[in-house]
Amino acid sequence: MAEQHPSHESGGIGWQPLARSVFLTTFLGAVIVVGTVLFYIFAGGEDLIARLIPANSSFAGDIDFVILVIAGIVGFWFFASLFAFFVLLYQSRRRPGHKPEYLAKHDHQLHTWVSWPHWLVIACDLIIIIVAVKVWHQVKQVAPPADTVIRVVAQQWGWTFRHPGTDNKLDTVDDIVTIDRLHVPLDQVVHFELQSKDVMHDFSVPVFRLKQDAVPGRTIKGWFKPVKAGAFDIQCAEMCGIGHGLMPARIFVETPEQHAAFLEDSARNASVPGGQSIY
Amino acid sequence: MSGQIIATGRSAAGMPTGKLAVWMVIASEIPIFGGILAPYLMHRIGHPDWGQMAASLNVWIGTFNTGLLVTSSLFAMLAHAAAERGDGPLAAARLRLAAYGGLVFLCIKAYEWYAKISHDHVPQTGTFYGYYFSATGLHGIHILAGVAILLAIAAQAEKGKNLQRVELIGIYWHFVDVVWFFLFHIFYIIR
Amino acid sequence: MALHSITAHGMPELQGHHDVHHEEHWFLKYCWSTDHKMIAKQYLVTGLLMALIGGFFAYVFRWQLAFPNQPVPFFGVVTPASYNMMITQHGTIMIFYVAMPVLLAAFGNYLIPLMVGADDMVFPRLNRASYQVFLISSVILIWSFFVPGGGFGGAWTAYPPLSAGSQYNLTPSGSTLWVVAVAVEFVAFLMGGINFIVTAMNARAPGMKFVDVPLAVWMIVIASVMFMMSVGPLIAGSVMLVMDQNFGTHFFDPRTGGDPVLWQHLFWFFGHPEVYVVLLPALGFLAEILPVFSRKKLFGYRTLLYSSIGTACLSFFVWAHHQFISGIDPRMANVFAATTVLISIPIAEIMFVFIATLYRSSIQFTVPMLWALSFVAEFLVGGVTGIFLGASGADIHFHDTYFVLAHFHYTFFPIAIIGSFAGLTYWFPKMFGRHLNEGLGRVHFWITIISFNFIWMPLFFTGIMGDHRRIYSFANFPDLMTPDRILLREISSVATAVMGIAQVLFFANFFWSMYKGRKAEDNPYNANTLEWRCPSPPPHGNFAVMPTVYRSPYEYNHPDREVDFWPQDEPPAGQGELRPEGAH
Amino acid sequence: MSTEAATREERKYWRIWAILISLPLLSLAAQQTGMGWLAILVSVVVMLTSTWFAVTTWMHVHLEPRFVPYLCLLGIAAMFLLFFMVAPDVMSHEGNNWQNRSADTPAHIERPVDPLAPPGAAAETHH
Amino acid sequence: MNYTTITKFDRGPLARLLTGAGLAAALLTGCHPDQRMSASSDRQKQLYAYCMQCHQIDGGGHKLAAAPNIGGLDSAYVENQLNKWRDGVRGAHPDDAEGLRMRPMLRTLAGTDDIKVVAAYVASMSTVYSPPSLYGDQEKGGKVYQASCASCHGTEGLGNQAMMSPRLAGRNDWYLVTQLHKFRSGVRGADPRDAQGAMMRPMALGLADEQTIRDVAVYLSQLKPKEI
Repeated sequence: MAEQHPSHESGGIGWQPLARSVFLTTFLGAVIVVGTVLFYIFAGGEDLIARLIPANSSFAGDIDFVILVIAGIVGFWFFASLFAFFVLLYQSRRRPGHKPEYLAKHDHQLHTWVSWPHWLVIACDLIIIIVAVKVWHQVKQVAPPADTVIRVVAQQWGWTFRHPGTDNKLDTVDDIVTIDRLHVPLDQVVHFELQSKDVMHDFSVPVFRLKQDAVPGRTIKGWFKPVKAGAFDIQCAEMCGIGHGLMPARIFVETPEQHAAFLEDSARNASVPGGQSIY
Repeated sequence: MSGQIIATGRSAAGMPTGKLAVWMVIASEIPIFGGILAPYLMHRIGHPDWGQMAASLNVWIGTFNTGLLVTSSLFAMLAHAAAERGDGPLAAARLRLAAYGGLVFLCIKAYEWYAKISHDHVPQTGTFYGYYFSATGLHGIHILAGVAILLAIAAQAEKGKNLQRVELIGIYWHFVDVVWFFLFHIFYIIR
Repeated sequence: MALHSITAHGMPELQGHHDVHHEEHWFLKYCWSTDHKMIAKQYLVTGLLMALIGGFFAYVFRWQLAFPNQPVPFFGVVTPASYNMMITQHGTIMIFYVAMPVLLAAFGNYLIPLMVGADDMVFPRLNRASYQVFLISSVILIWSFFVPGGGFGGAWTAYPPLSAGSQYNLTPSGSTLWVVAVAVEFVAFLMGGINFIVTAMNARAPGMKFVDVPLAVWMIVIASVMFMMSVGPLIAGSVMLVMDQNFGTHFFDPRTGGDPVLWQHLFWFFGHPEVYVVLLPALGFLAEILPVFSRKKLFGYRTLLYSSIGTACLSFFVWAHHQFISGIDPRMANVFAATTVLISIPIAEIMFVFIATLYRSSIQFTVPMLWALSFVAEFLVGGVTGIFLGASGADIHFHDTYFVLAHFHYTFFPIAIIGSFAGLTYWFPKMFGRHLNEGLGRVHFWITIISFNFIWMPLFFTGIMGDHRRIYSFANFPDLMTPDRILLREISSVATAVMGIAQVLFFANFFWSMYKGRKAEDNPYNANTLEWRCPSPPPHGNFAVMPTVYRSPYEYNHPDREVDFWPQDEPPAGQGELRPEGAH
Repeated sequence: MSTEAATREERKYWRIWAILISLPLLSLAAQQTGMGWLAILVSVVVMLTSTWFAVTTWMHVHLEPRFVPYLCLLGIAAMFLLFFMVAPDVMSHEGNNWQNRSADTPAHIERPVDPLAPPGAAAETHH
Repeated sequence: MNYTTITKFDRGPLARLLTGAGLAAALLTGCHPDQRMSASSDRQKQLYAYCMQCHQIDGGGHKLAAAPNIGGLDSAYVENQLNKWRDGVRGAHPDDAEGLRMRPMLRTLAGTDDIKVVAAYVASMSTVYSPPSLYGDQEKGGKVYQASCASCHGTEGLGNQAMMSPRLAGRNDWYLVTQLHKFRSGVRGADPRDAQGAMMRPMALGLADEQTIRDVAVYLSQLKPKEI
């Protein structure tokens, strides 16, 4: 059974030719992947994510950019290692006459194989951290000055929205309170105060890339600036009991005229909030 | 059927298996007690108004209890010294003294709880009491378990069997004592 | 030490303390046994049964998501309450009652004594007690489904006030029984964990240095230490939660000063180390299987060991990436984003080691090797998509969507299902003395892997497109009822059913081969580790003569040996230093 | 172990016992002085010293192999990590963009009134 | 001993049988069942399954879930109320916590015919009586009820189908108290589209004080109609 493998010199192991070929193919594959991703990012590929789900708020584009940067870096490493994995599987399959090598300890080439991907992974991680923290700071920690402020109160299985009304100030007589229907003006910075009456809920508008948990007992502030008119879904993104999947709400981004019309006719029959049909 | 397991006799890590296991138990108990004390400290620092509730604790009983538990630990230590000399019955007697010390500690603790409950200072009417009762309750359960093991090992030590276990229960008992140091200071002293 | 002569094919002839095997009453033999192998099989069978229940729940709610409000075959109408209960119990069962028992306890109990050359666990009775406590905990969990109000439905993370207030979750006794079941399960694994650590450290065969311990044992020990260090706060937290639920205390009640965010921290402080607790044993099995079927020394024993210890330590610093947008201070999120992205480095290191082991080797595509290789491929997808969620910026969009589900199923599925299938198919000959059917194993492998990818690849995209998790039916959300989303969900649901049915092949193969399979020799794969040095299935005392270890377990194709494997306990023929008795 | 060495050993334990008895009395005294900061300072010092005495002289941790104290310190380190990473959310009542309204509810929680009790009947609370 | 035997494809009898079964099963699941249950009693039970978690299987209600015992209400009234929930006429007020919990449940019913089926099933259940959970003087409550409420709700509290007034006999007392409070505060019945609500609000406001409300509620919750 112990036939001698022809290329197995007793001394150095045949690294060079094999390593070079595998290294070349991996590098080539990686270049192709990174090239396509960069092409998408800079040649108008900005809406790669937007093609799956529209980006209708001011910071949606930035969050999509973070996702694309991570996709590019992580995609490179994923395809590189998967490619190397399948090449090695094919190349080292069990063939008569092919004898596996025995790697002695502390082989110099062995360390180069591991160390250069090691440092590259750390470098990529740093890039990802910087990009992610920058966007996080911009979206969650600081907010541009508010054009209007609304109060969103989540409760078991419904959303209550308190619009400031014509005087644009909250907690005044002319506030408009609606259930499950939020009306916001287009292209204006909207600050929201998020509260919950009973359990954990989550105010999430996927098309705005907006998501913030409503913690009972806390008031959490956030902001968004819609850039596209229309009606979009509001989903609850934190388990809140039986009605968690049954409490959708709609956000209506209205042009100034539509918003004025909404304010005016809500003021007219402001006596009772009056819910709309849920179908 | 089980006979003498060869594996139990081995000490490849350089210490007898029983002692290694007791230290593992202690290492796993630290996060549990930490898991109650850390949230308590956060709330205690965040809510200065818990001070008056803390004031209702009787410091004198707490100090006496600490002294009692230290004395009980001393007897566990003396039992270990006796066991090392191979003197089974003396070790058993001292272990029983340590166990009775633990029981007296529990009775005093029960009296203290009864006083609290009768004044309606209960977890339902104040979260400070919630943490106080949970921490001292968890500690009380560990004392009860310790007392039971002390008496079991004392029974065996009297017949001269398994004398090395006297040291093991000693280590656990001292750990329970150390945890009481922390509880005593955090609940009774720091107001 | 009993003198043993070398028989024809290099196996030491078995002499020594073979105690006569008297036939016991089946109850003593199967249910009350302190033999680590029997306890391992008990854990295994309980784990597989719970996997059936968890899998059935997955099929039912997956069907409801694809075909809303239509009766599900074999179940009937899925109401919002039963949907919530099923997703909650699916999560709880799959992590605490399938992954932990099968990976940590079943293989831990079976392999650690055999691989370190001991005859049993250091504390056999404690070992038996740990299984019984685990059994009680799983009985309590199953019982909680049938109490009035039904099983707990507030997600396996049980965030208060939903989990604390029965007026919110409407399962008054179900939620308390759930918390009690999980807490009792933690006690069982604390007892089991101490047994694993002490046995692996103290009961090693003479001559077995720390670097000669097989990595499967190392990984289970590191996992047990990590579990021990991280479960404490959650035990305290579950005591507080039970008091909140039943005795009217206000630990987490926001109306009277309590803080729901405190529970989230206590839960996830345990939650994240927990996923590494189940990951490491699966990596340990890979470190055993890959070298055997590629006949090549593991690429870097110390690299793998130090990077898994590194992962274990780093895993304590990352937990709040589950809570980026759930009420913690946004400034804290930056700290946890950094540590989370950095923890990908040691895991990438481990994946490099596995891939590099295949370099210039002679790979043999047996069923265990197929499972091990598919673990590497699938786990790469899981690990890679984790970075999206670790980076706080991207997590704003991805939190609690199906992208998160797809990510952690691409990590949990390789860990719990592929990892345990790899371990089971590899050690089946040793456990039951017979071979599994190879052809059936391959068919089962290909159907499971292909259907798994068809379940979760589509859900990556529905996740990006805004599908949130735990939503009972997407019919209520107009934006989510576009034809492409509906098609993706239907593909995923049908693939779930296909995978569920494919498991019939495994169970048939498993139980049929147990009695009818081809007889297995002691060392069918010519592996080096000690468990292949005793007869299969090993008798009560495991080794006829207690082995002494001379070398590391991965000496395959050593240049100066003609046979391509070198068992650990084979004394070196003359040259090479003889290790004195009891060296450690 | 000769009896003379044994009694010397036991006398050592009695001495440790004396120290461990007096330390809590010290912290009790510090607490009775009414100065809060002094009580905290003394109790921290007393906690650490008494733990040091109990662990080294009674539990003989220094005789064990090195990994035993390291494992216990690992547990303590995990608890410090838990405390310092969770405190910004639980201890402080407001932060960047959030404010914990429920934190300023009074510490004493009233018991709910029993609906079946006739109105006006004085709710029998303790003193 | 050569382990190459392992890699050969085992053509054991069991292997062929089971692989065939596995593939067949895979094809079978391709088609998904789309049949609706026949509109009969099991359709009713199937639809009522959505309501069971709160209103319990016998329609007895659940104080913890603030869900009243709906057994015995006549189907016209139930249908009318369910339509109000769905259209937002009832339960769409920010302070109506229980209303906002009930309203989304209408999303599990497909349309008006499902509502009719559920209403018929609820009507077929009998009213489940439970002991009083509030302190209330039943005589005073009876007198006040007969004086001001019996005209619409009937002297035995069985309700009047023509006027769409529900059967109050046996309703949970805590439920009646909360509903009366809601009528008085306008949380319920203030919507312009709610005809019955408009009639009910002045009646609720007519009750003197809190204790009177409790008396009437406890009286009604224990009121057993004479007919068998």
